Amino acid sequence: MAGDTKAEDGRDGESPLAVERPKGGRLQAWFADHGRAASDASLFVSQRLISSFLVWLMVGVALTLPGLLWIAQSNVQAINQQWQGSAGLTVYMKLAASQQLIDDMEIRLNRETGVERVIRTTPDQALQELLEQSDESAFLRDAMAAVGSNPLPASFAVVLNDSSSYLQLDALSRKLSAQTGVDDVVIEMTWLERLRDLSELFNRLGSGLSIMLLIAAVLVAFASVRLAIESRLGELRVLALIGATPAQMRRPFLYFGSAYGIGGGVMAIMLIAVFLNQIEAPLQSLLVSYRAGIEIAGFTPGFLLAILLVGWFLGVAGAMLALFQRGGTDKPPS
Amino acid sequence: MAGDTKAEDGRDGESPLAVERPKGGRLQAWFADHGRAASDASLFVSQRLISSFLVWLMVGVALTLPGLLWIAQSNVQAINQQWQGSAGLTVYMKLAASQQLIDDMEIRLNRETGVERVIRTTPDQALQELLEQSDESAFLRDAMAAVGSNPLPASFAVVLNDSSSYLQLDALSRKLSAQTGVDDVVIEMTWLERLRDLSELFNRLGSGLSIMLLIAAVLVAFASVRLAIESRLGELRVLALIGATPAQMRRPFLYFGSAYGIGGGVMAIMLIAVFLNQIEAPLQSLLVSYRAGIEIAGFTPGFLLAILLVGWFLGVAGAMLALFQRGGTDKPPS
Amino acid sequence: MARLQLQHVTRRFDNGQEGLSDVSLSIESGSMVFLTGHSGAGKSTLLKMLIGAETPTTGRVLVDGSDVSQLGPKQMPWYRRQVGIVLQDHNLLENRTVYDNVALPLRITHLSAKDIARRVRGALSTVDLSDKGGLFPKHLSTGEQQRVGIARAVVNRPRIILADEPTGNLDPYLSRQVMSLFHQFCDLGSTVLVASHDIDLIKDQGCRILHLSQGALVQDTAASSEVAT
Amino acid sequence: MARLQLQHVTRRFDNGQEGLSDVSLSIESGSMVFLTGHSGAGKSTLLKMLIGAETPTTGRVLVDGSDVSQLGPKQMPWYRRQVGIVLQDHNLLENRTVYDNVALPLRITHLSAKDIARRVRGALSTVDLSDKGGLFPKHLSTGEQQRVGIARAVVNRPRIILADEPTGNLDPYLSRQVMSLFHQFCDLGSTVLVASHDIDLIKDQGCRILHLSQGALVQDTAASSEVAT
Ligand SMILES: Nc1ncnc2c1ncn2[C@@H]1O[C@H](COP(=O)(O)OP(=O)(O)OP(=O)(O)O)[C@@H](O)[C@H]1O
Ligand SMILES: Nc1ncnc2c1ncn2[C@@H]1O[C@H](COP(=O)(O)OP(=O)(O)OP(=O)(O)O)[C@@H](O)[C@H]1O
Ligand SMILES: [Mg+2]
Ligand SMILES: [Mg+2]
Repeated sequence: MAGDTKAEDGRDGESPLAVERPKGGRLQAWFADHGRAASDASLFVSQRLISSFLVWLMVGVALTLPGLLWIAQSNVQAINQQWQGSAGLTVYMKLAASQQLIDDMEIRLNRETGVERVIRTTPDQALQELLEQSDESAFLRDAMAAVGSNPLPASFAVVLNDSSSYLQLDALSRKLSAQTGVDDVVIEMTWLERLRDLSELFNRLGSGLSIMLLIAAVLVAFASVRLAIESRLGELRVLALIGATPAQMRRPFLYFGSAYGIGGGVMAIMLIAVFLNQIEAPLQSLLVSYRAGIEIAGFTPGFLLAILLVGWFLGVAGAMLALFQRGGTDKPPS
Repeated sequence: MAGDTKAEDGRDGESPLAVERPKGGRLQAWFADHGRAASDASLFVSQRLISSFLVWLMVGVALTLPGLLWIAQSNVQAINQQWQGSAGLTVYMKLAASQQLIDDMEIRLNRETGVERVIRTTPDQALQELLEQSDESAFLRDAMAAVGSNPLPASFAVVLNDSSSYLQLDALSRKLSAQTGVDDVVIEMTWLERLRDLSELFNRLGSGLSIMLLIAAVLVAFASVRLAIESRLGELRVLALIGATPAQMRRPFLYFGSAYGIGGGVMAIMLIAVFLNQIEAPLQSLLVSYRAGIEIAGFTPGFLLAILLVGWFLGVAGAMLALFQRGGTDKPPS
Repeated sequence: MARLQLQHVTRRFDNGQEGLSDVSLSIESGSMVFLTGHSGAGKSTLLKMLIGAETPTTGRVLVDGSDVSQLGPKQMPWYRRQVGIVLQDHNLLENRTVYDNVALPLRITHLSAKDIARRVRGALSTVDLSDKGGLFPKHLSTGEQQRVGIARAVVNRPRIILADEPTGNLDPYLSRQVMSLFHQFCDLGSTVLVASHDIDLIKDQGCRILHLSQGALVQDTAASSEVAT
Repeated sequence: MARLQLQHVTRRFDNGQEGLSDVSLSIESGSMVFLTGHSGAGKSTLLKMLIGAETPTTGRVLVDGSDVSQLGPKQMPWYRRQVGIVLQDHNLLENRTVYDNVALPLRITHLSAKDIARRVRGALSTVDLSDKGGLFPKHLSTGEQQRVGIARAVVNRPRIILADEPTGNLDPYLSRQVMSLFHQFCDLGSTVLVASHDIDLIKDQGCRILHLSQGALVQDTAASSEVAT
């Protein structure tokens, strides 16, 4: 046959039993192998653009949900803090308290740890507010004038800073109550109570959702990567037979996993960005009505990097799992 | 060889070319075929319990999220209504208004459509409340006594029932303002405003999430069913060659899809139940603090049936898609 | 009872290669004919035409006068149930036992379980595999897999038998047994077309031999005469 | 240069079937030996033992004195690179071209692209497939696929060639060419073991013939003598 002579050509004098040594060093061979696996993977992915896109979309959607949850929770925390920031007490002075005592109290309050801001309300200001609240202010004003003295006490609104806990608030309240000249200390509780409920809701919702979404993300990523590389798993048997090392057999799958995982991460980032953009306006308006103007927190470069890393990890883990499910790399083919 | 005589046996006198006719009617054959496909599917599923469980879990998680979203949205609607129910107006009568006019107004308000409850506050009660708000009530009381007349007007808190909209509230407010003896009508706006923001947030969140979750559910269901039946798709070529009809080839896949889809639906129902159970307590407490005690709505038999049906549909659709992706049932094998 | 005809059949593949070029032939109903030719001559392509798994680029493939490539999705399954086919790769379902593989063509025709069992056992014993019915294909040797494929092709007592290298993995003794099985079916009226490269085996059968070369029919040796080598 | 030995090798499968029973044999380095026997005799099982794809239930499989089943995951790949194997099912990678399939064993040894191209072209022309390098396996006839497998087995100039029915789908002319290819490698020092049922072809080669029957070695015919039928 035509090849008989050519076969001799091809052998160019070497013994057919000469053991092949990699040209160049080990490192060079290693790089060459990686290069081949990477280009093989990109070829494989680009030849199946539609199904690769579906894999990216699936992994992306799977990552989007935990990502959004994370952003939601970090924002709730931020809101928590803002709300705690606006928590505080009102210190009502005795009517009999002297101006000196009131001034001392203001200084004292300002020195108290954890206090953000102290707003003093003089009896006149208090009366003014009362009159504004009532619809018959003229009458009331007349009444006050007749009495000849302002029946309202001086008071201080004390705003605590972000880090102060409810316990601190309570302790401060009790300490202040004991001061001379202080009639009453009222803790502004409503927001705190709501906040506690809301936090608990978010926590329960969060842990339930987190677990489910994480399971979903892992399963979806694994399943879709597995599906995408399924057709390649049959090669393992042949590769093992011709003497490929386990590392050589794993390599293309690591690249497939990376390609699908990182692609999914990019997709997730795009989805999250679009989503946040959509809800930013109504969220802002809601938060403003809660007196807590706030930026959406958490969509930081670190977060994006984390999404990419998680995607990459899931993709590679999915590929490895598929690989080892298929009987490992060094199992003898049958 | 041993079989030569047996082959003759097996033929028991018939011509080998006799065309085979189903014993029994067409319907019986059809049932037999379905029975075979169903038992084949249950065998296939039960032989791979772990991977079947994974498929159920994936489809289940995929269905859980849109299911929860649906429940959340139907509950937000319920809360909307409750909040609208607690919305209302306060009608302040003129100080000069006669007792007769005030009584008439109370009767009139009670007759107004959409009004749930009318709470009358006499000037004395109003003064009492004002005094309670102030810490120096004794002084204030003395002042009032000195003036000799109560500067506060009678007022009515009007609570509208659940179904009344903001527009109705507004119309009512304008109508009442025009009445004789009415000084001012104040709409309690705060909740309404918050509600509007919250609704909008939920809507945007909802439509974004809905789209993503639906895409995710469909993709996940398809991908996992496809993955599960992948190994069986190779049979199509052989089955086509030996003369199986397209319907016969499709049938096992319909059963696989059903088994995985309905199983996923059951899993979703379990997950949703656990989840709702987890968040019920904190949610109750939150809603109570919003003055709107409420049961979690939406977890009805109809909802459960819908989840099962959607799961079943997705499973079957996934199987069919996989089938037709593989070149359809009547494409000639190559 | 089934006359096979090719009229000027050409099959050109996507890459321009011609699998068959202008092949015309006619095989009488109830006859047994061999198809030979070197590797890549087009034997498998020709057999696939007859089962509707390949369609001619030009020309017509007729079975009992009707065009196979014109059969609709409703008729094709019914036609294929009349044909027993042995492919070159064994084509067994991996997750069914040997027994179930052989039973497949009977199951889709709604025979009673008793009839199926009797026929499958008969077919398996015909190819010397009575004791392997419960095994899965991957536990068989290649020759055994090939014989399962042969059993599946004949279990339905087909009007037409198309066999592509049915003895490629069989020893001379088993090869002769398979040939005699085909002869039996031929005697009962089936039309049998066997593609094979085993010239010695073919010559012994004394049947008509069609020679393909590079897609063309180059020689047609009548029954019971010697083939020129 | 590579001596193959089996010492009391038995292979019992999970279902109790014995693929090989107490087989002892020794094949000299640089010799060419045929393995024959009826379908299911254990030929493939024996070849798989030598490549480490089957492990003996009892007994030892030695290559140049070292036990194949004792090779660790590090050593096995290096051993397998010295062996060219042709399996009964073709084992080509479906989504690589013929050229890339044949190049596989060279790629994993980090040869330069130029050397690879030269060798692959040489191997393909040896099996008469120079013009099919760019095609995918599914576009080849079965015999052509088998020849690609042969080209892949020899492209690496292996010290040991194990071939399982390499000519099952080849016509007599090509079969003889493949045999002469193996002879060339044998002459250059490779140890060649070919399983085949084609008695006529085997007899012509004048090599030692091992006869298996139901897993046992029943006959060992020395080189250049006639086999008893
Ligand atoms: N899908 C395809 N695309 C391109 N070429 C093809 C295709 N299928 C077959 N061929 C080519 O058509 C020719 C005939 O193939 P066929 O399988 O009919 O040969 P054969 O006679 O059966 O050979 P063998 O004895 O090796 O089985 C071969 O050269 C093959 O390469
Ligand atoms: N994994 C397995 N489990 C059970 N039995 C097996 C298994 N593998 C092979 N066998 C049996 O072992 C016997 C020997 O098989 P082997 O493949 O070695 O035969 P062979 O000589 O190559 O036959 P052929 O010529 O048909 O290829 C056969 O009877 C086969 O059924
Ligand atoms: Mg062929
Ligand atoms: Mg074998």
